Amino acid sequence: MTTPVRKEPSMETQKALLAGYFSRLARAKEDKRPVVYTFVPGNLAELLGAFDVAPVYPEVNALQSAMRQRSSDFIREAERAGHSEDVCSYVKCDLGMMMKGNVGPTGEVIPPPDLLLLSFTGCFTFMKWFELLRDQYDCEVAMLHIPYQGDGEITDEMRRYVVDQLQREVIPKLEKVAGHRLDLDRLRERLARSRKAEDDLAWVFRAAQHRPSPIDAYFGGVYYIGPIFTSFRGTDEACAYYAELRADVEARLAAGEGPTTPSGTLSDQKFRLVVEGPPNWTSFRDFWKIFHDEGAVAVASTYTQVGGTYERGFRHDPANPLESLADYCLSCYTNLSLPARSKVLADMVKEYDADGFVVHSVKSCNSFSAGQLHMLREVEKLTGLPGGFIESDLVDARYYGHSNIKNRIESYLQMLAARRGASRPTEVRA
Amino acid sequence: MTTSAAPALALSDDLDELVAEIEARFDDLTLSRVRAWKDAAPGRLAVGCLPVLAPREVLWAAGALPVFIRGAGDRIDTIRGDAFYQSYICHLPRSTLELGLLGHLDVLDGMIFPNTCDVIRNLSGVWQTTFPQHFVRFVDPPQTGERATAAAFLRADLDLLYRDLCARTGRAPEPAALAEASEAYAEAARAMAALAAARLAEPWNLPADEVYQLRRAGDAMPPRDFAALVTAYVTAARGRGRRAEDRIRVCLVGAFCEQPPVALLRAAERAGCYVVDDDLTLSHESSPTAPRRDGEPMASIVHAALTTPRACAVRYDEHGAAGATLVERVRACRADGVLLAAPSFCDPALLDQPRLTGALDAAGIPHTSFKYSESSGQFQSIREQAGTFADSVKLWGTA
Amino acid sequence: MQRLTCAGIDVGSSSIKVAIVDDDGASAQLRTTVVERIRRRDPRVVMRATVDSALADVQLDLGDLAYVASTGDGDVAEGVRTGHFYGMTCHARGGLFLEPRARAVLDVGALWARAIVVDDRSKVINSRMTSQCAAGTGQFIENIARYLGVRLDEVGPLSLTATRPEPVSGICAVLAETDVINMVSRGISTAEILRGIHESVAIRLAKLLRSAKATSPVLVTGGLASDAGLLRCLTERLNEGGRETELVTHRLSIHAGAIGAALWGAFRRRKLDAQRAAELSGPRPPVAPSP
Amino acid sequence: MKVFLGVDLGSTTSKAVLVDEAERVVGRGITNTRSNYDVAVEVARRDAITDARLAMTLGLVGDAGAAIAQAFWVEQDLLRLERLRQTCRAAAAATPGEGPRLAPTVDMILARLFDEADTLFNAEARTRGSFFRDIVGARFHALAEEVCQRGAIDFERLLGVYDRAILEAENEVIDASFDEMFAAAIERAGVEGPARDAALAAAERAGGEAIDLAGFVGTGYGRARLPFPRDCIRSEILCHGLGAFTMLPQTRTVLDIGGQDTKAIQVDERGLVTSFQMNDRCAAGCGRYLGYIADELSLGLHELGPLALQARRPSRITSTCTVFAGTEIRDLLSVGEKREDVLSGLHRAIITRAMSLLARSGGVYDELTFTGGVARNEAAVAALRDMVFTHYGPRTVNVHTDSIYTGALGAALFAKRGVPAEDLDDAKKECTGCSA
Ligand SMILES: Nc1ncnc2c1ncn2[C@@H]1O[C@H](COP(=O)(O)OP(=O)(O)O)[C@@H](O)[C@H]1O
Ligand SMILES: Nc1ncnc2c1ncn2[C@@H]1O[C@H](COP(=O)(O)OP(=O)(O)O)[C@@H](O)[C@H]1O
Ligand code: SF4
Ligand code: SF4
Ligand code: SF4
Repeated sequence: MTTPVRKEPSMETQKALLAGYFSRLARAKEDKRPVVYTFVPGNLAELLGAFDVAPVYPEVNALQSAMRQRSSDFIREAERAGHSEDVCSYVKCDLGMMMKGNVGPTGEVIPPPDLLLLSFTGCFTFMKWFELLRDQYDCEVAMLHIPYQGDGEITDEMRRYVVDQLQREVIPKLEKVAGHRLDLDRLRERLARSRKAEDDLAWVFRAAQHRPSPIDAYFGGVYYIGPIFTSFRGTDEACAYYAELRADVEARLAAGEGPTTPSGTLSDQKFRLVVEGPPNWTSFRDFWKIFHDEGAVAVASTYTQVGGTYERGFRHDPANPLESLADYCLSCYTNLSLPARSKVLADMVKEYDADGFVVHSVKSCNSFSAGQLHMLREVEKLTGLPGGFIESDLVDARYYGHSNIKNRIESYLQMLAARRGASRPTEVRA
Repeated sequence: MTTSAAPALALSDDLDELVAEIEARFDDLTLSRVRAWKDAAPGRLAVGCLPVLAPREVLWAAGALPVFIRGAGDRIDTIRGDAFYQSYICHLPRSTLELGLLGHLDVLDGMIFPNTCDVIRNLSGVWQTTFPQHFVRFVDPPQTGERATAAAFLRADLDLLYRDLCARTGRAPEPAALAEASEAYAEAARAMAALAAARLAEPWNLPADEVYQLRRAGDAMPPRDFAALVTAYVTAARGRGRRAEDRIRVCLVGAFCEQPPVALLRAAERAGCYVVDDDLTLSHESSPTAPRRDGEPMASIVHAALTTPRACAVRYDEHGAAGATLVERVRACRADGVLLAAPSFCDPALLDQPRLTGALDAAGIPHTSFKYSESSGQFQSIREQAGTFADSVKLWGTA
Repeated sequence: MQRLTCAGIDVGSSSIKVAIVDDDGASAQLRTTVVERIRRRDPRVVMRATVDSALADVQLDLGDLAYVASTGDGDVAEGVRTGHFYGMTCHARGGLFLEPRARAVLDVGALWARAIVVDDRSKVINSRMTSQCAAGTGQFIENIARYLGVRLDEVGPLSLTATRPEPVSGICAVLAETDVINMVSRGISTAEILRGIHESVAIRLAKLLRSAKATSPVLVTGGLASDAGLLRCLTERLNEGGRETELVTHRLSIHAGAIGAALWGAFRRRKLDAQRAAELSGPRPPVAPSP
Repeated sequence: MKVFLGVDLGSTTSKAVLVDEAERVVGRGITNTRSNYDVAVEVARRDAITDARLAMTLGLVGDAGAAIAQAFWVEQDLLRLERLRQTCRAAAAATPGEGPRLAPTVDMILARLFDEADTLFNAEARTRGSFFRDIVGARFHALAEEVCQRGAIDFERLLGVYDRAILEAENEVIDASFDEMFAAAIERAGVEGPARDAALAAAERAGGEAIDLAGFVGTGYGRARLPFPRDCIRSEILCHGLGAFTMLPQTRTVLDIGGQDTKAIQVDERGLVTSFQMNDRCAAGCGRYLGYIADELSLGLHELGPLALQARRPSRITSTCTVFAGTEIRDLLSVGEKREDVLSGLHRAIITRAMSLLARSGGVYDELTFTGGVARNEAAVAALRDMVFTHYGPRTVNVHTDSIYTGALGAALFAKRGVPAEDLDDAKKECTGCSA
């Protein structure tokens, strides 16, 4: 079913981008670049880029720590300092890292912030997180309140409100730490570059409509979104990366090949799945392997929409820079209402001709998880397909139960196979 | 106007009868009294409000009774509600859904979901699909403190809500009605302040479980009726003439969106504490005289919402003063210590705890903390903890 | 100061402990300790028998005692006790009486485990208690011992002889039994199984201590203090990663709660007497503590 | 006869079912999974084959059949009892210091057990689903108590001997020839004259037909450890769904409460699973919970249900943990609550958890089939009926007499339908535990 692991050019590029980011970050103070901490969903990368500040994404640090098996230590440290077992592990991982000297995932020290840009998109815990950070750093905080699309739409009031806050709160504070005024043209240039990369990324995700799918839109997808969800959006580097990625995928598509996975290329795809929810980072490869071993490929995922719904059609618009940033923040996946999220999932199942969908619920994240069981039922109703449900955590290894997840995934896929078998009697065995 | 009529509530001045009345109201999970209120006059609506910040004046002015929904505690088995939530999510949304699925909330015409946390935020979506007959509204009061942009946004939202509700009740969206509603709630708040003061002075006469159930009774009462009930209770309870026991005075602090079971309050008091202050029913605690701005009632309401009087975990702590505020409160009510309680799996409340305990430590105020769930039926560990805490304050004094 | 003879009754979920002390205000002396397992009998009856047997030891009557303090499930001692103190208060006091250097007390009983951080006056600074899951306490070990046909007092020594602990995956105190039975059939020695169980309990206890921010040295009290196998695993766990935590125990650890209660009883008696003396000249003081 | 085997290796019991080519059940076997998985599977499998053969034989016998069948199983249990006598002697001898004192007592108790064999191992015990271990254990217990009251022998010691001995005795596959046992059974049943000859002839005729194992599938909690090739393993969810659906074709919702897990399964009109939820790793709410409580109260498992049904005012049990519930009931009993009320509360507590799981899996559709060992408990069934009605309105709730075999039946059906012959040949080469 599989062939040996192959490295593709875009993978190397992605890795280099990330490494470059952390070493530039470590030099930020020498380079006299102000440091701004902010979050991935609703991050204002182009605006930060226009000010040439160095952004830090605490969630990215947390997930990188987890993939390097360091998160458990950090979480323990935060719990020792009085944090509850119950709360979001991203927060604890980040706080623990800070308590242990703020040494980042690459071993370089992450500089303290000059500004906490609390873009409060799609997650309430962000706010609590920054309250805790502010106690430690005693620096300027810019609070950007992104209203939730609770009633299912973005109203003019919401958009105006966000733009207003950008103008009166965020930009002035950035101007203060950066020491210069905003150059609107630079912002526009960046937005134009974002748009170009977004086009390529969306094309890559859409390629999963082919059979076999040349990509894995969940496990592979999280690598693809790395640059565009963080500081690289709006840069030439990102444009180059996405062009390269697209070329790689085009080549696989032409060759009729499936995605490259840590356990080899998955071309013999027995199940096409849509996945909801973030992955587990502490056992990322083992987690992926469960799907791989069953011949299951993710053809679409919602996690790859948390930092921008490009696959669903969102594009930055250089013509209306602030409105476009506002729309970007308002439209991130976790800022959608539950019925809207169910619809995204159902649409994905249909558009990508999936055999089923799996909800991965993580203990940490109320923003994602609270209501997922309801979504499961709703999507089942909308698509007529059964859904699978598994649970673990983002970066807290204690909550990842491999055999349990494996058992559930296997049972789920056998169930899909049995249903398929019932309509095609010769193929009872999956 | 029906809402401004004098209280129709006939109240006894006998304490036992009052307490029975309070308990009956607290236990009225099927909202039969709300139904009676609605039936008493045409055009009345009842709208459920989830914690914490619901625009109750706006509802009341439009002729809709705000009914605060704070889960069902340990009073029903959560069965179907559990189907909606994984084990690592707090209990409140489950029992709230269970109430809905059992038909107990059928009397409500709609539900308001204020942005309290991600769980309640998402519950609004669950509600939209599960109870399509309800008018469901999500309100997102800005967390940014009082800024012109925030006020304008909230104002637009509330204006719209007011107009929509009035369209349903058939009233004119008059500012005067808003002013009258604010006044009615101010009256309730004054009664609440008197209640707090009385308890502070003689906690042995106003036990925590009674005071709490009284406030919960107010969750589903017209504001002036509630004020009358509170006032009657305070008078009667003060006359109870109990003797003070050798107990310590504590503040009970938490997020208190999900409420602890009443038995937990009893367990804490029996373990040797007097609860002299708590933040159990947050939404009732607005300041007694809502600040008016240029005489324009909606502006006052918006202003009050943005400058919430009481710090709590689900509001952004703009000035980083949550700890200092708590220390002040403890000192103001001459408490010997603080019981920090938080619902299990409640991110806002639990993330706040280390910040609060840090401030208490710095101020030399003893404290202990525990988690609970509204449905827990076992208080052994809470009794142990509160008891040990009381023991140690008693044996060693405050420091 | 006058010497007071006081008793402490610790009503646990599996056994009842009684201690009698002489206290002269400055120092105290242990007169006797008695422990009796409840074994599905009426706790009130067991309590009374245990108290009587302790009194017989020192040849005193109930009436000779200056104060009888209950702790644990104190209601059981109604009719005998003078007053009540809470479990952690007593374990702290009794713990420091047994080991004055201790700065944390870990009480592991049949159903609960408590980590108690104390100062040198045995004041409780911080504490944590296990929740509603028995997967880390005495009953768990007891169940396993029963399945293995091992007497409780053999459990510790056996576990110490194990060389390769067998990890127990089923953390549940009830379901672990299946794992254990299966291990038996795979030919794994009793010692190794017990060691595996001890490891899994130790992980939980270490976590409890950490979350209470316990400081060294830690005195283990309660029934499991006599389980040397558990103590070894816990010591290893606590000192993982170079953290230096000294774990100590005492022959009378299981009596810490009862001893503490007796000592607090004496303390309270003096306080009440002083108040009574003052009463002659001043206003009425508050009533006795209400449990 | 061509047969297909389904094995459900559960956490507490191992079940085997044989179906023929018409998908009719021809044999069942069950044993408890206390100790060794391989042995448990092997015992269940052999029992199922023996059962099939016995059924075939008795089909030819006529009236005397029932008596012979009963005697047959008694014979089988006697073989194991003999093994137990040996292991008990060894265990007694190995008890440090006390060996010489214990041995005669142990021997005496076992002799009593042999005497009581006909009543001990009667048909009722079998239909109640009590296993050798439980039956013998309970009686040993009682006899030991009697003995210890009189003499100076330590009760705990005596039980210790039994606990060790039974482990070993159970861990053996007892090899016995069908024909010999059948002959002995005729003897035991007191069948004589022409009836005896007819029975012997039937055995000979039936013995002529080979039982040909044409396929097998394993499932259950311990399925990963079954000595079966991967292809012959099916998820227990699918097996329970199909099994329940086949027993009762109107089934749309299945609730299975086994020893260590609870499953709520929804199936469509073809018996295919559409959604499921599982609860595991915590004994609260599973069959083991009841077992634990039965131990606490010194009752037999089968006594719990009937007792609970006598309750008038069920107690409210708040502990979620099995162990804590154990203490809670002791507390409740000590403050004077009635045993039946407490038990009723416990059953309700279990079913409440199951109801949550059902809700989570999508609800309760008509009809609901309750399977697994706990479905044998009348009080659990009553509580389920009650709560289903409260929360979902009128629904049919089925409990099939064979419900404990649901998973194994599903597996056998998968074996019949699913695994093509050529694969099976391969499989047979790898498979050691199951070559017929
Ligand atoms: N020698 C021993 N070795 C191991 N465990 C023991 C020993 N003696 C008692 N225990 C355990 O200690 C527990 C009782 O401890 P105790 O502190 O008296 O509990 P409680 O106060 O809850 O009754 C029992 O569950 C038993 O398992
Ligand atoms: N005769 C009986 N009466 C009541 N309950 C029973 C009876 N037999 C078995 N049980 C219950 O069924 C459980 C075992 O169920 P089973 O479905 O065999 O589990 P598993 O498949 O996990 O082995 C036991 O734990 C017990 O609680
Ligand atoms: S709750 Fe979810 S979105 Fe929020 S910080 Fe945690 S992981 Fe991120
Ligand atoms: S209890 Fe906490 S987590 Fe739950 S709904 Fe309330 S604020 Fe949110
Ligand atoms: S896991 Fe076992 S010990 Fe823990 S709560 Fe569940 S039944 Fe109790």
